[in-house]
Amino acid sequence: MDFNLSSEQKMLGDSAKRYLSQNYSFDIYLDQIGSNMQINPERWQKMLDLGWFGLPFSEENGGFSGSLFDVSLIARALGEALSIDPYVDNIVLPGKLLEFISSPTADAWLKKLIDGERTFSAAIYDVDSHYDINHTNVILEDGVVNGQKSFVSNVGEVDYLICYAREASDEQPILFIVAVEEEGVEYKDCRVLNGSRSGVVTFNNLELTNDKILCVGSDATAAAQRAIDYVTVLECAAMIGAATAAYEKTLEYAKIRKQFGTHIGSFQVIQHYLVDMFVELQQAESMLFMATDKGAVKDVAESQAAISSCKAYLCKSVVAIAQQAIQIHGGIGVTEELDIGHYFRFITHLSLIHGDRDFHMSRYMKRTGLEDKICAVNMA
Amino acid sequence: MDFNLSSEQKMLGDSAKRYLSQNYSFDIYLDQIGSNMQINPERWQKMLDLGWFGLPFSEENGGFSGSLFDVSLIARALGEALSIDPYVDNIVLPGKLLEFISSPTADAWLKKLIDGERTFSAAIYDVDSHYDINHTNVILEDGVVNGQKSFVSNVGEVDYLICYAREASDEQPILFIVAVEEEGVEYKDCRVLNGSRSGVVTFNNLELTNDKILCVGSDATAAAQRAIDYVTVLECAAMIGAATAAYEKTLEYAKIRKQFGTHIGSFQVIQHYLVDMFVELQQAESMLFMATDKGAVKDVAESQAAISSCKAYLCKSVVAIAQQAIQIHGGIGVTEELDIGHYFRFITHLSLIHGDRDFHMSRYMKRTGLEDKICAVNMA
Amino acid sequence: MNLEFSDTEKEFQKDVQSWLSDNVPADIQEKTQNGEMLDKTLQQKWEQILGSKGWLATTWPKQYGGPGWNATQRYIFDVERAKAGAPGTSPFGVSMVGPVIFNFANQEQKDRWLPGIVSGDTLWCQGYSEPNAGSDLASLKTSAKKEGDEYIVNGQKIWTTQAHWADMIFCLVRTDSTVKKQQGISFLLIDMNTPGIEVRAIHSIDGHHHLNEVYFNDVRVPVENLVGQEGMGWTIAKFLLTHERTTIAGVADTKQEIERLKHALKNTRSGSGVRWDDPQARRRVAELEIDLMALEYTNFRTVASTDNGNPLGPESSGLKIKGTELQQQVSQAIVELGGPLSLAWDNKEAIGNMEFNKATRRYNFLRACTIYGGTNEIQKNVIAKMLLGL
Amino acid sequence: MNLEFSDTEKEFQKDVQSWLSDNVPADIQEKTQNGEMLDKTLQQKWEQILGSKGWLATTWPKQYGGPGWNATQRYIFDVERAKAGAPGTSPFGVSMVGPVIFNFANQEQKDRWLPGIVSGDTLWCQGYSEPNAGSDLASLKTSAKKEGDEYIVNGQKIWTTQAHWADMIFCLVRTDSTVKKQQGISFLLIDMNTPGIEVRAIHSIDGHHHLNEVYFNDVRVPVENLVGQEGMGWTIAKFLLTHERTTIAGVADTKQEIERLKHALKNTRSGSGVRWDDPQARRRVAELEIDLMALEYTNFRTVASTDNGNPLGPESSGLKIKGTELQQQVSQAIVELGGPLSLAWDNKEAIGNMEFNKATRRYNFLRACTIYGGTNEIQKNVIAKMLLGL
Repeated sequence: MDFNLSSEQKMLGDSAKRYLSQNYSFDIYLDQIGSNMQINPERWQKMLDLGWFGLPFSEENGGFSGSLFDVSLIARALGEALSIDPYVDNIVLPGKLLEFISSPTADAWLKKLIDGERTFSAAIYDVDSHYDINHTNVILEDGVVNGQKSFVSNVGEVDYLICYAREASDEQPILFIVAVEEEGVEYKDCRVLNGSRSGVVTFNNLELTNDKILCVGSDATAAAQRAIDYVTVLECAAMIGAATAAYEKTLEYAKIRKQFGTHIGSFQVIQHYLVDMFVELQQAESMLFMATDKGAVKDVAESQAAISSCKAYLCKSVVAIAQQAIQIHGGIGVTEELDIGHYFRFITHLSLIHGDRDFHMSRYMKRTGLEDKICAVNMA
Repeated sequence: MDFNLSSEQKMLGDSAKRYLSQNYSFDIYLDQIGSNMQINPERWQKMLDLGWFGLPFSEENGGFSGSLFDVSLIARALGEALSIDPYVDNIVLPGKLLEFISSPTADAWLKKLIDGERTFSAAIYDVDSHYDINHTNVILEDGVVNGQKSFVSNVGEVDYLICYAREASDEQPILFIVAVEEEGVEYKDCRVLNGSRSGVVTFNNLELTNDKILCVGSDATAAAQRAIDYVTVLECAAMIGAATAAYEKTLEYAKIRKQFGTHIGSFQVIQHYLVDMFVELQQAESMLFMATDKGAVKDVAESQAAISSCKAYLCKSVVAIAQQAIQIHGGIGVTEELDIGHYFRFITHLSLIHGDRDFHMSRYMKRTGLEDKICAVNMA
Repeated sequence: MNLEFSDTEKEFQKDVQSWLSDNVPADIQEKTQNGEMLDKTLQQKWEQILGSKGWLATTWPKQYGGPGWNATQRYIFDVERAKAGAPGTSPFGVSMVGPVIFNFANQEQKDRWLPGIVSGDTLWCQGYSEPNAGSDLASLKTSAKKEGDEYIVNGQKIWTTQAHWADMIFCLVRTDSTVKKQQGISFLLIDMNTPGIEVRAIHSIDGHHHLNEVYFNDVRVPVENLVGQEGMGWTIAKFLLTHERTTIAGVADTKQEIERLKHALKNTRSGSGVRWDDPQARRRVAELEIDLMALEYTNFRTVASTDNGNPLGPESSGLKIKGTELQQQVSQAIVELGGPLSLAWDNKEAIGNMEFNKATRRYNFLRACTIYGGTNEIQKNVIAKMLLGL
Repeated sequence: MNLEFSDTEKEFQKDVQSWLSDNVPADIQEKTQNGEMLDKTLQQKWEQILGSKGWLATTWPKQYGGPGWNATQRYIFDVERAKAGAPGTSPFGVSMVGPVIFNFANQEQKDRWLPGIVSGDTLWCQGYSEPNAGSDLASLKTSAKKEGDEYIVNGQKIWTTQAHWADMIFCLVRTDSTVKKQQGISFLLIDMNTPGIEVRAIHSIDGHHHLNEVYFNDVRVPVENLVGQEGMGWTIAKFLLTHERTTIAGVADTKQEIERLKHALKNTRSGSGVRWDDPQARRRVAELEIDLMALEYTNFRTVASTDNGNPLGPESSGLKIKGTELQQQVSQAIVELGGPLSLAWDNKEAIGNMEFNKATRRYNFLRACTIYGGTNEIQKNVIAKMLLGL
């Protein structure tokens, strides 16, 4: 085994960090969460120039065939910088949807995404899906779509939606693409926990021509599931990045903050808190390495078990690290003026999208035989 | 509300403590767990003289009509003294079974128990009952009993067994009584975790005359359930007693044990450990007060919810206190020569009889509507 | 042992229920039940309603305008208040400066300040913490120099809840820097409209404005605003810390939060069913309910011993620690069980379920509850020293 | 990044599997799989079998009789060993005194002591802790006074695992009490048959005899048994603490314990079904499996960096803490999920299921694993200081 980064990976990670230190900051973040603009044209262009748009996608599709681990380095750097630039939500997720659909039409759309010509968002969940993508009441009937999707990232700033729905006739799932500006598409949005914007999209007798239907049947479900699994690993990477920053800032603070005439880091209880955070962070990071590796294998049960175990673990341990970071900071930790509280929100946000701890525990159990029934008759 | 003990209750508690300090000790305990004799005639007689045999039972049955709280004071004192004299297992449990059966025959047997004339043990569980008393493969068919009961306390030292079984014909549960010496009754026993002895009793074509059948049908189940609920509260009291002693001994130890030139109690981490134990013990004790009160109400759902919530809480918190007591003691805590490790075993033992945390969580949920299904059709 | 409410108490409970059902304004009730924050107008409106009924300063003796309730009655009131969807009241006037005034102040001061508190007309805030005196309160530096019949106050307070609403602030100030640090502290009442006071907002991570920095720049305070003698500030501060407060555990509101969670689970569609169908969710509710029960009965013990005129027992020492931990756990459970619905931050219309939508702000807000009023770590230090003798 | 075993490693794995399936004696396997303790005869028999294969001193360089394995191979061997139902080996000779000898001792000492360790013929124990020097090891008092060509040793050691089995003990002794306490300590090898040594049993709360007190009463030890120079004892002790041990996390055995738990749940009747039917039980297994995975991959990182010749990364610092916590949690889960079956203590025949019956002794034994080798609290103090710079 080898956990070392290749020289290309080191370069990639370093360049991401350098880009972020030069182009992103806590002040930019504060502006961003206060505004309606999540896709900043200048930074969007720079990420394109850095090759990030193409990184997750195969060379045949015009990408750079980066591994899941490669892409996780970007997500991790974004998390460490507290950046909510929606690279994962508006590049990787729709792009992976298109790539996994794997049709000439989808490939053509993917090319536009990689080239930065058009922007996209994925509309996968209904308001009552919880985390079950299979559940949707967005229905295609007689060439017309009706229904409502929720949790659509930054819908107000993108050109196209890729939407998971089903056919009225035979309940078959479909994935279709539609311009946000199209008649029959309405949306409203609100700010969500991490400061980005999330939309509710209503289809009101949207006429859907056949060329907009990207995929039908179990292929549609598989493409959506694979895309979500892929970005779930990236969210885990972002959580690790954010938790690393929160931990390091807290350690630093414990060394300078004085109470009772001494640094609070000299109190044994604070020391043990920090050691617990540090040790837990190492464990969580190991799970991320595991998931970037095993999450990319062909076998669906194996990859989903790996991804779910990682997310389930992080939803407990990384959230606890973020909470403890606030506690050690005391009063200043619960204010909007310091970044620590924002890291906490950022991590909480990630812990709640595309499956929380319970969802992933349960999926892990399904994929590893822990739900299989025993036939008591077999017993001696 | 009033959490104060009445003067009678204070007397009862004080006299129990005095009796135990004069008649029980860690050395006696060590002898007891090494021997096959759990019912010590001398102490048995003293407990009889103190009125403990009659305390839990109504005056009509020759008892003293003590409340559940009154009896819990005895159990708590026994726990605090690390006494495994089987008062709860061989007096209260079989006695309550007989009292709840409430028939002239059962009352006559109960009188013998209260008077100390005969000794009893309850045979409620099969080896595969887990905690479900309803499950038994001990069968009465054509006047003959076959099958096996497990977890029968100190079977080798008692005169009679009160056994939960069922009829072959109509699956009706029954409670019957039988002399241990009777033909068709065989047993073997082994030492269990708390140092007492537990038996496996095999009925091999035991002929059962009608006068031995104490109760049939749902009355039998109700009597068994009520008796078990009753002693579950007493076990909780014993757990609190034991945890109080373990906590106090640990606090004492932290004040005298020196490492690195100072008392370990001067280390902040140890201080917080001890405060956590102390605060948790207060919470657990509150639950015990609640259960001794609400556990005695007529409404079965209410009393079972109260008892189950208490046991479920203690199985987590009191077990954690016992574990921490060992950790703070360090090496000496894991030896048989110090009492701390024995308190840990004593508490673990109690946490595993008559329902563990999962069993009682689940029963709490059943009794409080947390298992009730929602009719989704009702939703707007 | 008697763990039932008496008939008189049950009667009292009914009276409270009935009064609440008639007197909680609908707009206040709706916001409170949705877990939203009240603005100053609504908060003061509710406190004045209580004030005019004589139910605001519930811990106060009758002679000062309190209702003369015992701890059990206060507990009953608090539970019923939360059940009725009515908000809690601000502690600074009623629970903090009020008792200080009627225990330490002279008659003139009592006459001047107490009526405004009892009626809910005067809003107070607390000037304790400073940037470099958080957990280590005694290190505070804000100075009050006597010049004639005035103190000249200079310095800075921080974490001052509701300073932007308040008419008055009670402050710990240093009147003597030549003595041991605890000894040079005094307790001063300051009108927030005095020139030289500047209030700057601190936004909390729930996105709301609760906290402030308060700057004092040559603020002139009449000497008659000194409570007790110079140098008594630390004594008064300690008195307040140990002052009986049977609502410190937050049982009433936590109870209501768990009910809200159950309601939300039952009323939120998930696939073809509802969130309630998830057995892990219900198991989590059960665990919280049982943890709350332990806290509630521990609180009952404190309430009962207060009413029996006993000193607070050891069981009361952990109420703040366990109470705040449970508040956080319940709040975290709501957020986590809401899943994606808990991501909502500033939606006006419900996304799935408004209770889940609003839960996250409260979750964020409540990260502070293990910090303010002495962090839980400080609480443990104190218990270790005072109760355990370590 | 490459998280797969190489083909060579997979080949190695097969060789190990195949050898183990032929060479683990049935009596040893049965007891180990039931979670029972081995007596000295069986334990030594197994170590000698490994010794004759050359697989006992797995961390040692080839020149001293080790197999020349890298950390990955050792990890693979350990996992396969546990899977095959074979016990772990005693660390005192192989992992502790052996490396000390080949790093610090002279050639004569190496020739004299190493062969017996490699073969499994000589059993060692460790004389570190004393009654008043537990976590605070440097306070030890056992003295070694030089008289001619002998040291006269007096004092007492405690918590000496397997002293009642051992042929030899390696001791930290005080040879100079006039200098700073760490500086006066030396490292001495003592034959357990020397007159003046008395071993007294300490029984552990699993009911077994693992530990001892060892008394030294004018015990005469030849000076050639001193390793290194006088005063080097503390340096050697610290060397041992940081000595690479990729099995410290206990991954292999914990993995096996979880498998044992699953096996027991599936094979234990409960009512009309089996214990496996309980969803809470399976959820608990899932949580333990995932926690183990985090530990295992952290261990992999340590193993890989060792094999790449890198110094241990920060990830390795928590292995002992997390590893021992998980051992305790798994063991507690087995006991609790066994329910009444876990109450059994000294039954010869199975009550329901022997795996559950035997679990409780192990649960009791494992309370010690967060204590020995430096309590987890001490571990945290060290990490705080060394790694976090606090």
